[in-house]
Amino acid sequence: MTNHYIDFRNADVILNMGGNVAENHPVSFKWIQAAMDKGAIFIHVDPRFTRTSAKADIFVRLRPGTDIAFLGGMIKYILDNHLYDEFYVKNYTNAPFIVNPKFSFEDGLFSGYDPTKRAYDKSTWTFERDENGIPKKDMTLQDPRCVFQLLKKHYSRYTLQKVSEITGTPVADLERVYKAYASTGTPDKAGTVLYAMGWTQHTVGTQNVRAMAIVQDLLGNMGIAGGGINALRGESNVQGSTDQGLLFHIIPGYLPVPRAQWPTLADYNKTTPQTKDPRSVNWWRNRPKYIVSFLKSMFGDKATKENDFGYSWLPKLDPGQDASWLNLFDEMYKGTFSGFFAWGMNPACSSANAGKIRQALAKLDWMVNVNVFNSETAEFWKGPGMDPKKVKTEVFQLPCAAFLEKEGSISNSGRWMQWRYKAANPPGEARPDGDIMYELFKKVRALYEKEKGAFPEPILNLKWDYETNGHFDVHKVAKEINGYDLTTGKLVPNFVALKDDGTTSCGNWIYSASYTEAGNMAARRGKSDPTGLGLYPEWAWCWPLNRRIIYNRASVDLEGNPRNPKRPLLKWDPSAKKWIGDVPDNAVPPMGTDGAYPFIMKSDGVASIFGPGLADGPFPEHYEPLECPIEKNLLSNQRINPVIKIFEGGPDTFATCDPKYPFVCTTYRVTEHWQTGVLTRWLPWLIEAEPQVFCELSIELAKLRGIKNGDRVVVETPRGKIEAVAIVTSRLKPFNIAGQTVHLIGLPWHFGWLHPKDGGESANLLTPFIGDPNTMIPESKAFMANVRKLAQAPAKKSAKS
Amino acid sequence: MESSLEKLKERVEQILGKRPNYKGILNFYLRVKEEQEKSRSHLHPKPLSLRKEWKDLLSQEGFSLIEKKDFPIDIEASIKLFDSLCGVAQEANPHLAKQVSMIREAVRGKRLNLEEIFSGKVKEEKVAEAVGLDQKVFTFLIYQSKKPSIEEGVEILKKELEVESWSKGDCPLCGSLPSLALLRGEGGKRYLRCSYCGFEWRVDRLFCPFCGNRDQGTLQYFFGEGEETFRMDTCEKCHQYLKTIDTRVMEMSDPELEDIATLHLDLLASQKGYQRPVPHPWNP
Amino acid sequence: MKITRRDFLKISGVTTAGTLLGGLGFDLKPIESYAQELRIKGAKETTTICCYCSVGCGIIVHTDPKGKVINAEGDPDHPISEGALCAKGAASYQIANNPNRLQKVRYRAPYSTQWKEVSWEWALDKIAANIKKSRDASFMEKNTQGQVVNRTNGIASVGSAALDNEECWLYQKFLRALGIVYIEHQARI
Amino acid sequence: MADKSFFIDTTKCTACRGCQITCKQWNKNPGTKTIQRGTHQNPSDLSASTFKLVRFSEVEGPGGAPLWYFFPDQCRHCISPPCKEIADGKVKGAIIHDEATGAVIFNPKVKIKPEDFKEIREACPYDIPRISSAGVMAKCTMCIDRIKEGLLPACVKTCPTGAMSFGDRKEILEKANKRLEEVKKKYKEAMLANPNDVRAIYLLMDDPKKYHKFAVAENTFGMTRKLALRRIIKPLRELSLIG
Repeated sequence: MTNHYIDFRNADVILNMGGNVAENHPVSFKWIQAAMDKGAIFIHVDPRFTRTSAKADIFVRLRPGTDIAFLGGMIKYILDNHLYDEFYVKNYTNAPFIVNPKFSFEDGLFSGYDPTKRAYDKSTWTFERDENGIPKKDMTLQDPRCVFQLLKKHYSRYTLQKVSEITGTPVADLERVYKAYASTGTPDKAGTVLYAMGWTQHTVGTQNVRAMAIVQDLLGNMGIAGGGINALRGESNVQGSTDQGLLFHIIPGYLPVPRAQWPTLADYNKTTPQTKDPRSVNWWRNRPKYIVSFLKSMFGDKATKENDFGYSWLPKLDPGQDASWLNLFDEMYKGTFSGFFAWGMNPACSSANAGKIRQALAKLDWMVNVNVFNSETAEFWKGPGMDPKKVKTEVFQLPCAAFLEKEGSISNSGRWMQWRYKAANPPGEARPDGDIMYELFKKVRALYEKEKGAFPEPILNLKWDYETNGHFDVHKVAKEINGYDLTTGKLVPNFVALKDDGTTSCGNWIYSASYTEAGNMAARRGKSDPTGLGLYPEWAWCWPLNRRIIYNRASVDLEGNPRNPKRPLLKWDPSAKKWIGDVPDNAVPPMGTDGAYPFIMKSDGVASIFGPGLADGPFPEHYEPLECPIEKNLLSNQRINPVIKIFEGGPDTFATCDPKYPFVCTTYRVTEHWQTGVLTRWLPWLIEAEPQVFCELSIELAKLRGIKNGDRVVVETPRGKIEAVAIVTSRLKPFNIAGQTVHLIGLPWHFGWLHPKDGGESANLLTPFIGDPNTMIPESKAFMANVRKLAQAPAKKSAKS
Repeated sequence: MESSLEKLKERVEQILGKRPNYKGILNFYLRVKEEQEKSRSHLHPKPLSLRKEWKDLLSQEGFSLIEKKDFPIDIEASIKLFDSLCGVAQEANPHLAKQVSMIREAVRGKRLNLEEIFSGKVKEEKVAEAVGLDQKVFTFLIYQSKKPSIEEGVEILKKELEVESWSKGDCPLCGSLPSLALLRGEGGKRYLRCSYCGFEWRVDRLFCPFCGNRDQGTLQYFFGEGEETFRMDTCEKCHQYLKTIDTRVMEMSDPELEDIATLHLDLLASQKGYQRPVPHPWNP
Repeated sequence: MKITRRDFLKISGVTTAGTLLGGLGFDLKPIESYAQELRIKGAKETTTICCYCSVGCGIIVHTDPKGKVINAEGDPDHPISEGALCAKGAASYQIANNPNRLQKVRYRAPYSTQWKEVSWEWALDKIAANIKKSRDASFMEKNTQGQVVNRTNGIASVGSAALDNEECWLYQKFLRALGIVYIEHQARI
Repeated sequence: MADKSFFIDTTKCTACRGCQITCKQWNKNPGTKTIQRGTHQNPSDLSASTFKLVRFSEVEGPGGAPLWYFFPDQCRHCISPPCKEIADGKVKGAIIHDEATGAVIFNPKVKIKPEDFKEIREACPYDIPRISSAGVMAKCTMCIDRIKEGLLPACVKTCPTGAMSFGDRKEILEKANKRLEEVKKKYKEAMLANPNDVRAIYLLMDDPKKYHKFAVAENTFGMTRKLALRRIIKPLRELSLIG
């Protein structure tokens, strides 16, 4: 989130799209309600009518996987009707920038496409620059090669009629939403968007979010109270676990992971983003300070200038290597790994094409699974279709403490880092995860000390001194993450103090300032709210630098006055030469008084309407899901995203326009359960309320298939089939897609064979093993399936057990 | 007003059904309430003029709006009520009876001038000492006689008060310490109830209002089995306690009544070595 | 708890004189005897943050002196949740009090049809040995192009958004020190 | 003890089902084994072990748009309970009307014949009475054991959104009417369900039938033909009893 949960109340229009906020983030709904009580409009755009829709002022349905068409139409509507915030667009975005004349877009493809590699050469996706290397601009936005005009041209094809044909949303509904949302294009109005996995779990997931970012840039909704792009993330600390670099491509603080083409620290530092524009802060220029301080936190005294601070001890990926989730399990399926940790995860139910994952687990020599309750992953070897006597995998199941049985911090979607105290003792022999990994590493190190082994340096030189009285001490790690001034031994006040000469350490620069000499900031419980906007600067702590709304200097004019005097987030005090309000997104003076552009994490300093960084194009373009109900993309001849990686053979099969799988299927969550259900299916109160897998389908489809409400049905895709109970509902309706009726079915993915015994199987046995080209997040929200009535009711015995 | 007295009677009955041990003191409580109720109907306190500086003092400096002595007291009504309460006390127990006869004697002998006491010219503690009265009993009777006036004052003052940001442990209205905490509302917000004027204000759930301690490790509570509505919040830093009533669990009655009816918890707290910073009004 | 002499006098004063006759002369003996019969339970409140979705609602957990959870409720002082909890948050009490919680380390040997309970010491020793074996066997110093990569190709990890920040950081440190590059978790799916 | 009532504001109900679960806990009713039956409503209906049930109702709104209503169903504790009138004619003491609170209580010590039960259930305009396999009738008790101790009913205590409240009838009626006024600004059809006849007063945003078949009593409140007949002859019966 660029903003935070309480900030919803500052919005005039709230759009929940690609999400189901009332059911999946129930308590945050109170802030939507607070906005509505003050007259805000709440819009829900979704394939299904949910508990969120029941509370919305406007509910509009669209076919899964057509969000870019929907939003592209909104961009066109805003441009055609001149509803954009002109000052904002000219000054705070790259709309005036002149694009490389060789850049082009034709029939669904951007310039530089190589069909054999299924990839783009992005060398033409650049800006024209002057002799000083600064992008050329046309502040009138008239130049046909400027971003603004290219944007206009790109979305000129997204007419209401065309969008309606693709999305299945009636034209009148489109216009209602466009009109309501575009009303926030004036400085005194704020529009916010709340999205979740309904946007990311697509082969165009990143571009779904990008399309909305363009809308927000056009309407001047970024960096303001009540605005922003707000991902409602799925788990309590998925923000934090991402921040801490538990992904193949980033190390803590979003630094790129080292690769083989950067053998030395100097080579790595050459990747530091550059700008020649003196008015661009380009905060990423500090990358060398952060990587060196990170290396010091990894290897302590052993990291010296002479040994490149231990840079060579970090593992390196091959150039271009993608070690993300789908590739990881594909490699596991091929037998690449002998060992595997599933730490607090249940991939046997949570991964796309879970059947493939279950087979892959059987190819390991050993697996360690740490969890609070038993799971389908821990017991995959005795799952359906498995013969334990033929499964070689050695499995260790380690019981861990639950959240209230240990101390530490988590970060919510609003980037608030909140401290949790230990309330209770873990049951039996269960231990906190931190203690487990701390002890385990000590044992590994002891083995390498004793027996040597392959490249022991990183293991032997690792700084691993986070204990007090022989026990793991979470405070010591929290301090390590904040960072130290190694010359004084004191905690650094924040990341501005970090250096690239080895005199500072910092485990994660964006968390620097969270645990300082002044104490543990995440544990704060102060309730003051000086701005009156609900920022609560003394409650817990928020990265970066306790800044509650990111890019907040975009909320002021060139002189530093709030553009919306009703909700002033920041104001420049010219006499004191300082900002008043939120922690400013960099303390430079306002742009009009020799200051800098507001988007400090972008090397050009402005918001990217033209976004050259992504794999699949600088402007979002509609492509059909990999599995889709129509033969042809109604906008171009590129039916699917041209750069997605397709896994072929074995368990990876797909079906498009296959009469065997005629219905669009989507997966989701319900209030009473969470994720694969490991933390909810074992709770009697929750399982009584939502006991079994269901399949929601429309009255029309039910009629077509002869299915009655409550019937047991089979849902199948080329990858698998599961049984479910039909919920025939008016909340789902068929779509009219260019004259063709397209039906939708939906399934929750909270279940698994282990418990309860008659609960049903994971919906992920059905989902396709295909990912977004930028993030590789699987397309679990739009795929093709069949639903039919189960021929025979299951034997009474199994129903009762 | 009658109906509220009825409700109190009903609640007392409920309590006695479970804890008959409280019969004596609760009957006394009801009689006191009855007299106060009667007095309230012909109360004419002098108008309270609120000075602007007071409000500034509150919002800027964190001082309470007024002090105890600033409450306008209807002296005539208080004297009358005092007399009625003496009548009630006389019948309550031998100790009170003896004290009442001593008080009456002193009044007759002009050694005790009630008007001076209620107008704040002399302190009741001093008078009690001079006359040789049980100070606890005498201050109790004086306070209960002033109570309708004080409550009337609170009604007027609380309209002037915006205490959203008041998070301190002492009363924003009169500066006294709390005698009780109440958990209330959908989220279990904690309110402190002033020991003197009965005003209630919202504070954080987890801190000791007496010493400001916020360390969760040293803040605990205890309760009696089957009485989860009442808990005794104890602080290991200052060894004091605050009785807390969870009003989300029960139909609201008079917190003062609940405080009396849980005197056993005060006894237990005292045995555990904790102190009540302001003495229990009905067991001083 | 340190009790000064003065405190002690006060306390004993209350427990002797006070138990017999209250300050207003009421006989408190019956109340005293009620107090002695009452079963007293001690408890403590601890603030934490809900483990489910990413809103970050505050929870107050009530525990008895043995560290057992007796109640969990919304934290009214939390600025986001203001004391509210959804069905899952409200049910989190059942995470702590649940007979199905994993309480023992379990081991499943290759081709075995069942679990065996083992000790932490045994399990961690064996896992450490497995890690070393897999790492040594699959460690790659240079890739096929001859570039230095110093990585362990034979081990992968997924997890976890359910860990605390400090654990996440420690875990990535642990994995990267071992040379593991296949590091993923819920954020990807 | 004063006459008591519930106020159940369905505009605030999010179907979290906290009341449904807490009711079971307090009344020591077993968590029943449920299955998915084509609705999110679970268990399917009130029963001798489910006194409180959140009903989910999907209906068509204006222009075919779906609406989804939530109705936490329970005994209304009628001012003049028809179930009792019938039961009194069958087994004296089977149903007790607590004078102090107004609670209508099924006596757990009294067994009822199936045919008698059928009549009693039919008399209830809200279809509340249920019977256990042992022939004992069961339903919401108003948590009489709790309220006699000054505690709130368990469902009221647990409700996180403030949809449920409980107290003296006069105050509850005031509260309900005040809230109705507010809600009417947004939902013109909003109404209180039989506020003068029951002690569990529901605020509904829309036509009661859209919530639940028995959300509100028909005009002939509680009047089956048999009951009407019984009412006519009742004075005589009572006279004869005295005589």
